[in-house]
Amino acid sequence: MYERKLGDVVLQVDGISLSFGAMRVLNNISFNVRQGEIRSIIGPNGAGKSSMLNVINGVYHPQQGAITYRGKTRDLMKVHEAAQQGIARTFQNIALFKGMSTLDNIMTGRNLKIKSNMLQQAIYWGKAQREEIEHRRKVEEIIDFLEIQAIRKIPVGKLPYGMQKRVELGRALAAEPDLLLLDEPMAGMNVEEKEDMCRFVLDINDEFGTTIVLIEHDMGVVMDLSDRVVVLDYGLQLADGPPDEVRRNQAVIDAYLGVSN
Amino acid sequence: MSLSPDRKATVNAEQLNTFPKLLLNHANVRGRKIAMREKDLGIWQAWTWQQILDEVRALACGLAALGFKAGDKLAIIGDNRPCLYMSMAAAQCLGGVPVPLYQDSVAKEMAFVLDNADVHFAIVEDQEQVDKLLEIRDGNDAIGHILYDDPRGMRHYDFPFLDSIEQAQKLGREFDQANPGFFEQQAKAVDGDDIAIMLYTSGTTGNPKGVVLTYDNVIITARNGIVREGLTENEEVLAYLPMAWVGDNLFSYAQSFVAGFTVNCPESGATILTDLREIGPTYYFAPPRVYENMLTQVMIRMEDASRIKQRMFHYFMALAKRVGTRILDGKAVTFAEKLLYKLGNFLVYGPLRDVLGLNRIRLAYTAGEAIGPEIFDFYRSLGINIKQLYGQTEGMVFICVQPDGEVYADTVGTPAIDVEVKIDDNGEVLYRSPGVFHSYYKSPEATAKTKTEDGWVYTGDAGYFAENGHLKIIDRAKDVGKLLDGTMFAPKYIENKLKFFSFIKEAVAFGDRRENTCIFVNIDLEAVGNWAERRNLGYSGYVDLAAQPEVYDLIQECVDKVNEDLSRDPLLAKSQIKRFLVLHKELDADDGELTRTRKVRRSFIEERYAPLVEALYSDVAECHIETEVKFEDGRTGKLAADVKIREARQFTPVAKAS
Amino acid sequence: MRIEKSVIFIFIWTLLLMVAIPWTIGKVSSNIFFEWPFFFEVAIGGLLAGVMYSLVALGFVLIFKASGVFNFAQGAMVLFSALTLVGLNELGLPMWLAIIATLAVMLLLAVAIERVVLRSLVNQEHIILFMATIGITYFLDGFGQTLWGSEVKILDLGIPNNPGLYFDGKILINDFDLVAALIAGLLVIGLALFFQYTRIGRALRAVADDHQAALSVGIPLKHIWVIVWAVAGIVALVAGIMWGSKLGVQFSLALIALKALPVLILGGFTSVPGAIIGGLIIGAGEKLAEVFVAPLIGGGIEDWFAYMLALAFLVFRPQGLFGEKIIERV
Amino acid sequence: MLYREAGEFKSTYQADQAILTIRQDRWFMWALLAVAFVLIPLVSSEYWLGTIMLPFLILALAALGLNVLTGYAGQLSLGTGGFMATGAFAAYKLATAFPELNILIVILMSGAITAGVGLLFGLPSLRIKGFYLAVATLASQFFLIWMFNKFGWFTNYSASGVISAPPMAVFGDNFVTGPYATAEAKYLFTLTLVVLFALMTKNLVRSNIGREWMAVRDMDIAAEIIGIKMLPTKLKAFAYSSFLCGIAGALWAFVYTGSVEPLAFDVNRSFQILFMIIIGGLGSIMGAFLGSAFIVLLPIFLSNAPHWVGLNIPVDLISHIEFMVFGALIIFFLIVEPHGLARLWQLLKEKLRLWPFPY
Repeated sequence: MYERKLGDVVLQVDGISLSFGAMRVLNNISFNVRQGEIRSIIGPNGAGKSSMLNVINGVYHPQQGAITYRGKTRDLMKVHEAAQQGIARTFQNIALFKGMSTLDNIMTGRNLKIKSNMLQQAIYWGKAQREEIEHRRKVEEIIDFLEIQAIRKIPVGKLPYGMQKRVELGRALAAEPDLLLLDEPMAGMNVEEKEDMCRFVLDINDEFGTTIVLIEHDMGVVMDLSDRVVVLDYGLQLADGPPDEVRRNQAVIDAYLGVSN
Repeated sequence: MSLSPDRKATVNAEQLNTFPKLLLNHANVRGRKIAMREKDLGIWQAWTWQQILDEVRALACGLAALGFKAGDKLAIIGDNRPCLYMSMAAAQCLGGVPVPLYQDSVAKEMAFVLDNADVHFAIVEDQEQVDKLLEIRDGNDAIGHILYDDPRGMRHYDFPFLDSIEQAQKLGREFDQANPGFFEQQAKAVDGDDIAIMLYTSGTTGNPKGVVLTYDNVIITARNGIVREGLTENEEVLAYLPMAWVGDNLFSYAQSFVAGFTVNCPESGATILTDLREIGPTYYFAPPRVYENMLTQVMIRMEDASRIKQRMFHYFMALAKRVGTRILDGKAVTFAEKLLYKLGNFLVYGPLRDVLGLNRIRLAYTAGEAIGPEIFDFYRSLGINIKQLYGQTEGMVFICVQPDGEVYADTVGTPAIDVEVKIDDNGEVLYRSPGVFHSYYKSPEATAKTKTEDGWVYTGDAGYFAENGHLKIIDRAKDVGKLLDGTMFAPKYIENKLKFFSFIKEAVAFGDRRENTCIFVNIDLEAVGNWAERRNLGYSGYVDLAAQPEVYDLIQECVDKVNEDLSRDPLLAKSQIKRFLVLHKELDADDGELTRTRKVRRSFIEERYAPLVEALYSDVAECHIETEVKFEDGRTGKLAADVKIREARQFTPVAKAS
Repeated sequence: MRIEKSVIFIFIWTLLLMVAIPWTIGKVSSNIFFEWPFFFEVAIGGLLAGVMYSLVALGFVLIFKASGVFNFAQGAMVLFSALTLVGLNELGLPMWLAIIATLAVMLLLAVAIERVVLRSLVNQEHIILFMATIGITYFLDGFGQTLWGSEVKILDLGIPNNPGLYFDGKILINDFDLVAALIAGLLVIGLALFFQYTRIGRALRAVADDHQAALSVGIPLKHIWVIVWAVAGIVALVAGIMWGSKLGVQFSLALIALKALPVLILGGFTSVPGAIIGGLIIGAGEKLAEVFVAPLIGGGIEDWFAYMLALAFLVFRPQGLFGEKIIERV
Repeated sequence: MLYREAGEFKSTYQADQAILTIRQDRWFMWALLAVAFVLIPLVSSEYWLGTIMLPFLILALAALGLNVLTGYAGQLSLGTGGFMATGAFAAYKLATAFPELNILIVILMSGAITAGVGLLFGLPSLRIKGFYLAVATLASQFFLIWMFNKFGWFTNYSASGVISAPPMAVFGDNFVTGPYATAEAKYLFTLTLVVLFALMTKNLVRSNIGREWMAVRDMDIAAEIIGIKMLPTKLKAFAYSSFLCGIAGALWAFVYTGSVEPLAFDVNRSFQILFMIIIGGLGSIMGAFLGSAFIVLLPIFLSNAPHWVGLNIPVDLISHIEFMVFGALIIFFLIVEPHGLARLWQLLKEKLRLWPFPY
């Protein structure tokens, strides 16, 4: 009943090559991401998908190639800078702060937005407390959005896998990112959990207009969710385009669909 | 009997005879007092009576601006949310009639009600409900306006008739500016004999009927309830039962509006138990199954406790069973017992009540269907004042209530204030009360069938007054039959008694126009399965387990207990169970043996298993049977078994039939 | 093993600085005496002392490699073994027998530690195990002294302990240090061989990488632990004998553990060669600094110089010279 | 079993984020404070206040400091003693250089100075992690102690290298140091400071900075990816930790012993404090206090135990046995509850809240 329209390019990946010592992980990868789209990166295990995300948010530094984000071509950037530029992400194997509750994990996601200094926080009065409350409210909205009210105060270590994934998504959302990188958000989930997660991804993209880059194995999911898909295989870029087009691509069928699912 | 401290309310009861008037009154008598809470965004957001009034005012004006007029119906669909309760009030302030619907019913079911009630306006909770209405709407555009609370997911819905409550209220505030005094004038115009609300009862057969209730029905009954139980404006209740159900409307809306106490809405279905504990209501209402589930949870959790703890727990629960209820009813117990109970209260009862969130309860009701005596006694022995209540939508709930100190598991108490109850010749219970409904919407003949000229209502239940003057409900009147010797035969009553045993899942009693009562029993696979495992006797599946002689012994005990029970009952003593069998297959809705709401379809079963019934009334000890069954995947197959039949022990009646 | 360029680079720089700094100081400052033979004498003395440090550090490495446990008790084990040895000797056992007996005791200790401590703390966080070893330290210190008393004891193995002149009399080196270094060197080589060529040795190396691998070698983990702790015990004994006969057997022996720590982080927790190279660097560096730098800042710097030196290295190689690099995986 | 929580609901975030959210806990805390501030000074002897309560409180403060660094920010440090020494000597220099300064100011300033030093030695933590860092912190430990020994300036060239606190009063003639100070005054003064700093620390760890610390501890790379800068976060931990340790050192030198030499803060002190937080519980405010109580009382118990049972053993032997038992007990505790007394307390509390249910 309504048309998806893609904005202009926010992220441009140009001829990225990355290797650890002798091992070539990414080989001359180029694609772009448009404002407000859901962009998928697919490929068999070891295709270099996660490495691609790590390059995008500055954990790994590619030997060749350039990344242009919001018109600015980035030079060697520190890991924490990605967040400042509005890039948030989740991880393939959950990287939550085990010692903290759901609430605190998500609160931590807002660290960049908190302005009060250490002394104010030590006294926990005035600005510091105001901020705590104001951000708590924002976090509660996220908790509400992800429907995890029931686990609000539970230490994340005690949560089932699917829930942990949700909390991690919550932590990423807390930063109110423009660009959200999701590394296999549905890996190892049962059907309902997957459906929920899909709903959340769509709603995030829809409600907040967040641009999403997503790695996923489940072809069905990818085809339903994404506007455009990049296919990687052993560091090489096999295809790039709308789902149905990619689905028809022979190279992809051989390399990927042929192999798994 | 203490008078409601809300003197103002009782004194000028005459003037305060509608919700709009009550609301205005609360706003100036206790404008600062919390009227409603909702757990939202992690904390209990609160509305004072003044704030409620403001919200309602804005919404009412908004509705008016959208063209909602006196007499219009307003469909209300969603979980218990303050804004939905306020919507009710808003509609009523305009002389309109709220029609709450069951939020989990599917579009098709809703369609009927919406159409039958000529609904043009709807206020719903979220996208889920909106989508249903849209589905219903295309085709007929009867529903002129839909307002929703939670905008999530509807960013791209643009329909002229779809709007958020917020928007409507914004509109309303402007409208209010433009037409000062409109709201008051509208609100005051509403009067006691106007229609307050329409509640649809899901009849066991046919389409639901819209029960029309006037303000006098609702408010006088609510006030009587308050007066009888001495409720105050300081009660806390948790609103978690469907808004479309008369009980919720009485306890979470009407009585709150009359007494001015606080209604709390849980955060979500998943958090009800935690929310219950956080709020710790002082006034609580739940159908038996809720209490039942709670009890099962308790038992399951205790299973995993350490040995010592379990010992302690069971010891003190046994003690409580002995003395708890007596103490609660203010009967005499020995000093030692009292002391032990105090200790138990510190070690078990207190903590248990607290963990369940029932610690502050002053009054708890159960109604809707019969509650198992063990369950009932469990809670009372913990010192929770839970009482049975007998009521109907048609009578705005209250018909009979158990008075403090006279609480028995098997009766529903004495008539409530201003309620007259009588039993007609064929044992059906009739009542007359201020709560008696106005009519069934748009079906005078149905109304005439249930309600006599002089205001008596047929409950459709068979029952009688026990010696202690308490009403005892036996069964649905239409099910009650007679044995050949003329003894009253109440199948459901017997079936329920059997089902109170955790081992028995379903029971089917035969006896109408027969010489005695015989029954089919369906064992509860889980309960009996555990029982079997603990005695490590192996079984391959239901059929196998059901046939085990040990299981028969187990069921025999239950049946005998029921007979013993029946023998105490003057009317039913002669309808003791003669013979029984454990059915070789689970009764199943897919096979048409149960209704979708899991009620047994006796007649159907009777013919389906005719050979078995025959066998029951002959003197054979075993009978071979083959039955068609539907499997999960829809295939059908044959299930054959040799079903054993046993004699039940008979007890000599203790009381003379009166 | 592959040695990274950076390591060699750092290494060369270290040597250069070790020479350059004393030389320049000698040039600029009047009250510091610098002359090449003297420099070498100091340097060699340092290196020899360094070997002794390596010896203790080795104990740490073995255990850390095999069980990921940071064994703070190594020093205590040195003291304990020495005390036991001397004690038994005083009780009248001939030295050779006393040594064998002590070896047996150390083995017993290893078993006890595995049974009582490690087994019950298996897969706890590292810091917990670390604290446990500190507990062991206290226990051993107390236990040893309760058994054998706390007064200083002489341990004489008849190793010549007189200064000898070498390189036609230009350089003076203490024979004892030479012998000690020799023995230590032999032990180190022995261990290296043990690790390379014996099944157990390979197993031990395997455990370092991952425990499953170790199991596949076919030796149960608890045995491996007993073995490494026993080996560490033996190393401790040797160190105990050396240091003991140099300084006399007394509580202060326990403190040489503190000497070994900088060696450890400089070389890398998991590397045997690291422990050796580290020991040499620390030994030489410390001596040189003591002689050529300390006087300028009031002396007595041996408490901390080793640490500062190691710290300086860490800034360039956070995992020590030969420790494995940590790669962030997300 | 004792808890009655039904009906305790929160309608504001303030209430929901309060330190103690359960009413009964709040009562308990007030009672505890009342006992600490009123009862104990009234009933307990000079000996108890002077030689048990004081070191308990002061070491608890140091443990608090270390717990921030190690327990919350996950940076293992063995340099606590050095920082305490810094605090002590800074206080001494300040007090002797500016006799007119109020002791509160002296103590706070010495804390600040220590914070600076801590900042300096925290710098390597950016690159160095885990045990490497732990050993590296020993460098600060040894260096600082050596420094205070070596340079007379710190001790105002006293021959013995011992510094002793001049008599100082909080206000009027309420002396808390020197000969005129009563045990009560000392105790109350220390207690007040410790309580205040404990509260402050609690506030920090439940605020953003605390969450950043824990994030760095639990998974530094993830923390960095969500925008937490490693260096500032770690340095803040080092600074605040050393601030508390410095103040503890100053109190130790001035209020408790009155005169002290660098040796009082040697590496064993560092280990002692580390024990406190391990036994007490990493990442827990209460843990610091429990741990301190345990470590302070244990030796006293051990050294007196023989007398109670009527044995008399030569002193040096006793001290050796003490060592043994102490070591054994440490191990025992780690085996029983690796997460410390605080965890035990927490578990007990959970049990009580869920009673009679097991979970």
